[in-house]
Amino acid sequence: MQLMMPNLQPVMPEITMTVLALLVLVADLVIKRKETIGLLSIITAAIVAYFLTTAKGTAFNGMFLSDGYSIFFKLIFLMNLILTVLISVKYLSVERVNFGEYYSLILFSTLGMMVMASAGDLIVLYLGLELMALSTYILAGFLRYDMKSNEAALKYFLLGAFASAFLLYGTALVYGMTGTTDLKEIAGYIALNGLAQNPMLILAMIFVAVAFSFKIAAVPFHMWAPDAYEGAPTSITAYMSVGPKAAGFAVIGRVFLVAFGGMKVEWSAVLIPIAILTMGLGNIVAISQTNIKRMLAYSSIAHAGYALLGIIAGTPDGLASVMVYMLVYAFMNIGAFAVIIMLRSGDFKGDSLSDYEGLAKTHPLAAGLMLVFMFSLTGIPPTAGFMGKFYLFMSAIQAGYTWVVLIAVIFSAISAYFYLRVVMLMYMKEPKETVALSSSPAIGLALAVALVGVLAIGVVPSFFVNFAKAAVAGF
Amino acid sequence: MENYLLIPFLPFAAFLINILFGRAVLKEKAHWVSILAVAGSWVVAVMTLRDVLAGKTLNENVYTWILAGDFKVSVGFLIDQLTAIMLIVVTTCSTLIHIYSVGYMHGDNGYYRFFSYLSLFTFCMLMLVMANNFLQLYFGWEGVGLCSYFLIGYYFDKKSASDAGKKAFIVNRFGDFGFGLGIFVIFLNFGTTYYAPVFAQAGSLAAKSYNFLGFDVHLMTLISLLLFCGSIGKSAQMPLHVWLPDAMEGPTPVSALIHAATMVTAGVFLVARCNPIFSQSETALVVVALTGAITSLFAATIALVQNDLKRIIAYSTVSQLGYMFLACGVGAYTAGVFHLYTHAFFKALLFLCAGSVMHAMGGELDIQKMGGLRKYMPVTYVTMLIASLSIAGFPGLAGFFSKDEILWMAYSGSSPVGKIVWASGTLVAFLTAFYSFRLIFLTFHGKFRGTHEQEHHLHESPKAMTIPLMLLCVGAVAAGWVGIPALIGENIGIHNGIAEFMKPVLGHAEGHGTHGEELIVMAVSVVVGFAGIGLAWFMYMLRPDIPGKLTAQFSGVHKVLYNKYYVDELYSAVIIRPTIWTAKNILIGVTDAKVIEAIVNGVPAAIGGVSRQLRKIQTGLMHHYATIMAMGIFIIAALMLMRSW
Amino acid sequence: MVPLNWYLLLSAAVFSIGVFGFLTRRNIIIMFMSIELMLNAVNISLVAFSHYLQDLRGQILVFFIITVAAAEASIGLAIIIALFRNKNTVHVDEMHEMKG
Amino acid sequence: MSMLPQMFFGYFASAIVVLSLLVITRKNPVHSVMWMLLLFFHIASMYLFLNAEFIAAIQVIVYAGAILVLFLFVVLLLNLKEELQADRFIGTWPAGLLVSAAIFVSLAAALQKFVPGPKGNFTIDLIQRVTHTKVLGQVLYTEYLFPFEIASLVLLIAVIGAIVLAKKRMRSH
Amino acid sequence: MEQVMTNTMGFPILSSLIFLPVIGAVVLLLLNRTNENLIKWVALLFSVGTFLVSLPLFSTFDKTTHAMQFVERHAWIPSWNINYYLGLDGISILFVLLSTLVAILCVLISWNSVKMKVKEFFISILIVESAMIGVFCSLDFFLFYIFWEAMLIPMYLLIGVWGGPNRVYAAVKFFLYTLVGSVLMLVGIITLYLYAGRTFDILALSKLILPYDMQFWLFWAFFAAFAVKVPMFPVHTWLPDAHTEAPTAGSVILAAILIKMGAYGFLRFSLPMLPEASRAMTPVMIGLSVIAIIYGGVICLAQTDLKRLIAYSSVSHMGFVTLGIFALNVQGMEGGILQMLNHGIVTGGLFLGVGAIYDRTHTRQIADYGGVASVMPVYASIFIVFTLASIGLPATNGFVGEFLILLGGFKASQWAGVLSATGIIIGAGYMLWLYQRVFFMETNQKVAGLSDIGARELAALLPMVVLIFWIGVYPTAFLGFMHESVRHLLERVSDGGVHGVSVAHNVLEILK
Repeated sequence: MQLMMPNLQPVMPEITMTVLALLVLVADLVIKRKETIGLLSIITAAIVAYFLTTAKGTAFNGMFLSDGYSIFFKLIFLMNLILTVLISVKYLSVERVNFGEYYSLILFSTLGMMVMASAGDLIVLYLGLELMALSTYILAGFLRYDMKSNEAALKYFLLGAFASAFLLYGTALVYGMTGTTDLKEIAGYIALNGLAQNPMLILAMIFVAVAFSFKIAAVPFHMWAPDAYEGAPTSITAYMSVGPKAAGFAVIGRVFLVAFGGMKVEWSAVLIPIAILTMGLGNIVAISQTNIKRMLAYSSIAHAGYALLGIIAGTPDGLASVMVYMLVYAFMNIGAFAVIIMLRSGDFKGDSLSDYEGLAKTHPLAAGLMLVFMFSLTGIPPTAGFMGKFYLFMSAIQAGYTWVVLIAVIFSAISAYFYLRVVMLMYMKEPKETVALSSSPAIGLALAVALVGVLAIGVVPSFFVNFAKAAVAGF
Repeated sequence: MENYLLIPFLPFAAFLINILFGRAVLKEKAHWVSILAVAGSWVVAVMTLRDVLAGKTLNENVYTWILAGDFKVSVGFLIDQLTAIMLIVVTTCSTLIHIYSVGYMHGDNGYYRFFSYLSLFTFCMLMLVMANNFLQLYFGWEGVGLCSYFLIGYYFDKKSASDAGKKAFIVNRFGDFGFGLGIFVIFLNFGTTYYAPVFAQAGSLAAKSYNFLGFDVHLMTLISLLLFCGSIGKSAQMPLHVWLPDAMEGPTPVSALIHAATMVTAGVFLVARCNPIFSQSETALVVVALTGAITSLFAATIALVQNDLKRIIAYSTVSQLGYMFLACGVGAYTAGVFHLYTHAFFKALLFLCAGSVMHAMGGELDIQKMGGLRKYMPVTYVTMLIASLSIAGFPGLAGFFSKDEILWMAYSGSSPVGKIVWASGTLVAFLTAFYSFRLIFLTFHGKFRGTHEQEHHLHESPKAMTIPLMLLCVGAVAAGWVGIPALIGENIGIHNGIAEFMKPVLGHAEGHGTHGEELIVMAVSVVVGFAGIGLAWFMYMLRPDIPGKLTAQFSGVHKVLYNKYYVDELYSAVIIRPTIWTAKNILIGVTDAKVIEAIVNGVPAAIGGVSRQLRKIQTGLMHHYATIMAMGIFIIAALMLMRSW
Repeated sequence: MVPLNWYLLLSAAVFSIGVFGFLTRRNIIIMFMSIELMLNAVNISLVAFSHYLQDLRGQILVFFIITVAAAEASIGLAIIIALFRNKNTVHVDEMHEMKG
Repeated sequence: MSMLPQMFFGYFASAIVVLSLLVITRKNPVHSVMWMLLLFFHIASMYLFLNAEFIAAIQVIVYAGAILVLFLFVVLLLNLKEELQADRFIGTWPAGLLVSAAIFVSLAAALQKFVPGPKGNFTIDLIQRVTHTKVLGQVLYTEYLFPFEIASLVLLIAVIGAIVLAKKRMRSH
Repeated sequence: MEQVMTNTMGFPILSSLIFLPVIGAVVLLLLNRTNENLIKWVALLFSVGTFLVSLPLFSTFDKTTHAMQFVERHAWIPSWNINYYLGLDGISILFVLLSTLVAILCVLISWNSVKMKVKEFFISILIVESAMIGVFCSLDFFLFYIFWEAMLIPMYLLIGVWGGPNRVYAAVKFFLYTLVGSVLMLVGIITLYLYAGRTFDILALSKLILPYDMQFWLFWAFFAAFAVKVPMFPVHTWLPDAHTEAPTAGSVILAAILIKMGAYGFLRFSLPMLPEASRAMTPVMIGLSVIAIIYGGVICLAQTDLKRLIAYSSVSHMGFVTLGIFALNVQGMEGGILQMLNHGIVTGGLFLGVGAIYDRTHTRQIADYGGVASVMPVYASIFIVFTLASIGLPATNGFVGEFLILLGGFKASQWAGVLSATGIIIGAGYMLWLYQRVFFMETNQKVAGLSDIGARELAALLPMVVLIFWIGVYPTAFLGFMHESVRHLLERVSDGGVHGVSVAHNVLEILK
């Protein structure tokens, strides 16, 4: 047997990421100013993004697929990474946990997501998922002296491990029935042997679906999300609400449309109720929240429900719409969290809804930005949130799921109620106490990027839509 | 005739000047603008009448007002015999009353406002009579109603005045409701709203029936009755007469001009104008005649017992308007218009005299508190006496001729209800004479019954007021001479000028009686007139104790009459209060609050409730989370397995 | 030969016992051990598949699962220690700082 | 064929089930760890039956040797005395029992429809000829190089994580 | 492309109209918030500028064609075949002009009454203006929806931030009510888009022949959005709250423009795109309109709050509008469109007027007024003009509109015509009663000594007065714009064979 150098071009971004992440880890030992580490992480992301442009292709016998689909998602992850780092820099020192490992963990976590997005094999998928998840568990518990953070990490970790076990069990069963773990081969074998209706395979599919539903926080596998989001450091909440969710959708798209492509009838029967429950519960429970992070957690659950519509549609357009939506969601959600983070200062928690009363009077700019993000989350034009939802709904309707969309729009209208409440508190109430903003140029930059993203996609979505469509074309 | 546009637009210009500059610039000189304008109109109107007498008529569109599909209507003018008469009536009365007002309104702080309203009114009234289509008629119709509203509520800080104005407007709207529907039906059947083509087609459509709200009805009857609804409102006929007595809250010149001489007669004008339509429907005519007869009788009975000077005259107006409708209803449009024309003079005169009395009495209106004014204000007394004689049908005066014409036409005409309405008309003639002279006797004769202070203040009115009185008095005496009936005229070689004149427009109603009968009818009316005067003299001059005794003896009847048959109360109980009650208790209280808002607020509240319940699932305890996850897995698995087994 | 299904049934049984332990134990450490049980159940079926299908992928996956399990254990136990330091308990029903 | 394999399977399977139950029902966590140790040995033995010697080895080395020892350390860090006083199960344990039983039933039911996949090239003969470790190694380092590298990162993360979370360190600044 | 006439103005006039206010808003955003005078003047400058730019529309519009004019078309989102496609026809042009005018008046009337967050206020006003113009100009359904929804944001703020005591409730209610309707329409829009082969082009969609079932469902989906905006009975209850609590400028915008958008939606979308369903649904629509007319009117009789009364009167008046539109004949439709304009002017004027006096007394209770005519004669005389126009006195614009509507309504259904005509009586009742209670009778202590309106307020009110008489006396100047477009629309609605409108049949259809 002869050792051959595999074609590494497609994996270059991941390799770069690994190397640079390790460098950041080492740099932490020598650099005292942790802001510099943050800067290094951003540079890392930028370099990786550069390598992404030339990374098309397949490697490791189809185990690693660097197609347009994965590249699009990787861009979302990198954007998520950059924005998260930008909003973290100041926040970490406010929370007094300014450690360099934070950045390398985020980098590794992002690497895990990138692997997930590119996985062409269930084994790779599993490892990517665990790399992402384990890093995120640690990040969620990063505030070691904070009870809530501990609890968040514990709940996230244990339930995550529980869900992973199901994923593995499902994977094992799929392997046992098809003799392979390669997604394309699975699809081929199922089609060839007419296994689509096989109860055991359906059970396996359900187990896999459950694990992914857990990652995207879909009902009833969402239970961890509110607690983890509330307890985790705010920057990580922002990160978690976008990154792992997007990664979850990346693998759902890949696994369900490729590996289980022949079982669409079966898995849509599973996913449609899940999607409806997710939208319903997320939006409805969010109404009675008093903690903004928790509210956004439920909102994030709800948004997963919307995005599932694109998967359910199961068409290239549907997939593209999920991708666009995840990008949009990254901008608007991290934007919102950036504002939340600014309110955290000294001993002031700033995560209660009532802390937002009168913000428009004391900090009109921050309030204005929050307003834009809230309306975007609601899905009011001309913000990106609307375009994203529009694309999702359109693809779902085209695939014939008008009734599901009808439910979705109703819930979307209900969601206006709690997003508007934030706006209402900021603009229509008098400030109770003066809130000092812990702003920094980095957060400013993050907000600017988020704002531009929200407005640009809202006004000229064409570029992103075309990009997503082209990306899906090579799927 | 070429300058006909000046007739309405001179007053309109005056209105604009007054309303824009009156308050700041003109102030107490505001009347000059209005008087000059309306006098100018009068001059042009007289010239126009001359042209019409010479046989010229005019029907001209000025510009297209509304155009929508096949619906087209212009601002256009029709000047024919009927218009010409009306122009004279309106401009004459208006001019005189403008002049009168200079004295009457002197010193009022809304002086400019008063004159601008008067000018606006004159404009609208002239637009009404000069219209050549129904919609412009409607424009003038509502316009005069508006001015009436403003002028009745002229003393707007008085609640009663503003109430009265509002009431007048709204009650009129009830009539206009039918009027508007009438216009719709006309348009939908004739395809136009211009008089000329409508009247031209009326004959050919006479037999047509029309499905209205699911009922097949005779088209001409329907149109006539709907239009007549408007007349009922505007001319204060039963059952929409309630606004007119209240309208006396306005300054007296207004009562004279609007609520006696001109606006209220617009209803009669409408019926006369639409005579080609009305003539096609016997039913409609009977309704018109009976409405007129009943109203005149009804109002006259009320007038018997009222003590308010102006209200008595107001009921008298209602009664006389009933007379005019009675005439139209028996097909004698000319007689109706003739009475309209004579009535304008003597009724305006009566009101202006009343105004003069009020002026002297310091605003007092209760005739029980007057008496013996004859010696203080001789001009007023004489003119008012003549006016009363005229209305009572004293032979030779204006009222005599027109009333006689009506009664004769009713008696001799072909109307199925002719005899009945004649009888009622004759009775009304008696009552009219009675209450008119009750008024005269109580006001001007006997001893003064007011306060000492008032007595001290009594004086004749200024020239600006008395001169119009005298001029109108000429009219009250002589206006009827243009319509001397053939019976008398033949002997002295005078034609019934007005009948001849109006014939092209209103046709000619033929009486079917002998000269003998005509003579009897005339004699009866004269006799009852004198009887009424005599009775009044007996009761209020000779035996002033009788009215009190009668009141005591027939207290029930008196009460009903005094309270105007409780019509206002009836409306309040049947229409106004139930409507507002419904609005408050059903629409706001139930439909809006308990149904729609209950859903609108209830659904979010329910969602909020569900939200608060659902959040309890999130117990914070991890094993619950895990159990729910596992349960979810099992449920999905079970369902899917059952599905695919 | 032992039928493949027997192994699968065993695996299912162990997996379910793991689930049961995870759902019912108060002690977080035992819960964690239940997860290890579940993973082992998966491993049993994977190795069985691998054997019966004459394919090594299953065993490769087992190899990775064990690796990840080790990593998971270190992180999980670290979290438990951090929590124990703050709260001085390892009972899951005492962790309800956040709810609703 | 003899019944021997079935009998061996019967023993190990029942032992595994019983040991599993013991693991999750012991009040004393130390006992649980100990039962688990025994359980892992049984599982490793079962792997041997399935021609997976290497896997059996790492099952013992990694699981029993490393992971369980880690568990033991942690268990010993905690307060055992209190633990022995406390309730073993949460109040709603019947629900858990029901759900897990239900899952087992569904799994068992679905198992009837199980259809094994295609047979591959790694026959028992081949493995026995080349030896299991070598075969596995060859596949792992060629075909599965990529996941292998990622697995290394996972372990790295574990190290960092343990340090970040468990090491006593002052707050920054 | 015989349906469109490209813009020959030499510059993109419609885009300028849409974006001038946005530029104004951006300029305001950059200004220092402490310099309130400058902010006001800049806002005024931009609103007047927009108005001036809009005037050429009025003079150069070609009334002899139903074609879309001043058309601009650029690809916007090519992947979804969405275009930035603007144009005006006889139905929409008047509303653009009204929007630009109303914006100026809103700036003027808010000059002193807005005391806090001045900058944000004027930014909101300008953005609303831009969205309003956009709604009326859009020839792309998607673009329309963007403007339609975008308007909610500034309106929500206008009501909620600068409104009355119960403003938050009103703002949220307004937002949610309209949003629920809109999202249902969105589903309809997408369905239509996909059916039509992925096009949002309004003109193309208006030529489409859809199966009846689809028309039926789409009709109700669109209804959800438009009826709420109008608002038709029984989805009207947001309006009283929103109107009552909104600041003057907000009420004016709501009354003058925003609720017209619903009726406009029926005209632009429901009728031409779903002709058969529209025809079949006329009994329902006319029925709801008649209920709205009477219901809204009668409820006014029991109101004690000035703004609430006018708000309910809007329900009644908009009932006339929908009656006219769904009469489906020339008179009704032209009357309806004109009445939309009229209602905008009159009710806008009424709210401007109420705002002027509210600034002085800070009470909306009718009982707190009385005798205002004695203290503020100029104001009283302007207000009476609005009152009279509201009750449809001839020579005011209200008459022309209502008369045509009633004529059209009567033509379509005699019962509808007769019942709606009672609205005229009720209207006179509540408006005159209102006027009496506020302006007549003895002077209330609370209004004694108020100063009459000043030049700035007069400047805000006079344009409305002028328009009232202009339209009342020479409506041809306005009706002339719409003849061709209405004719074309009615042809579209009525072609496709003769379908008898049977009430019973359609009621059954709905029950099914």
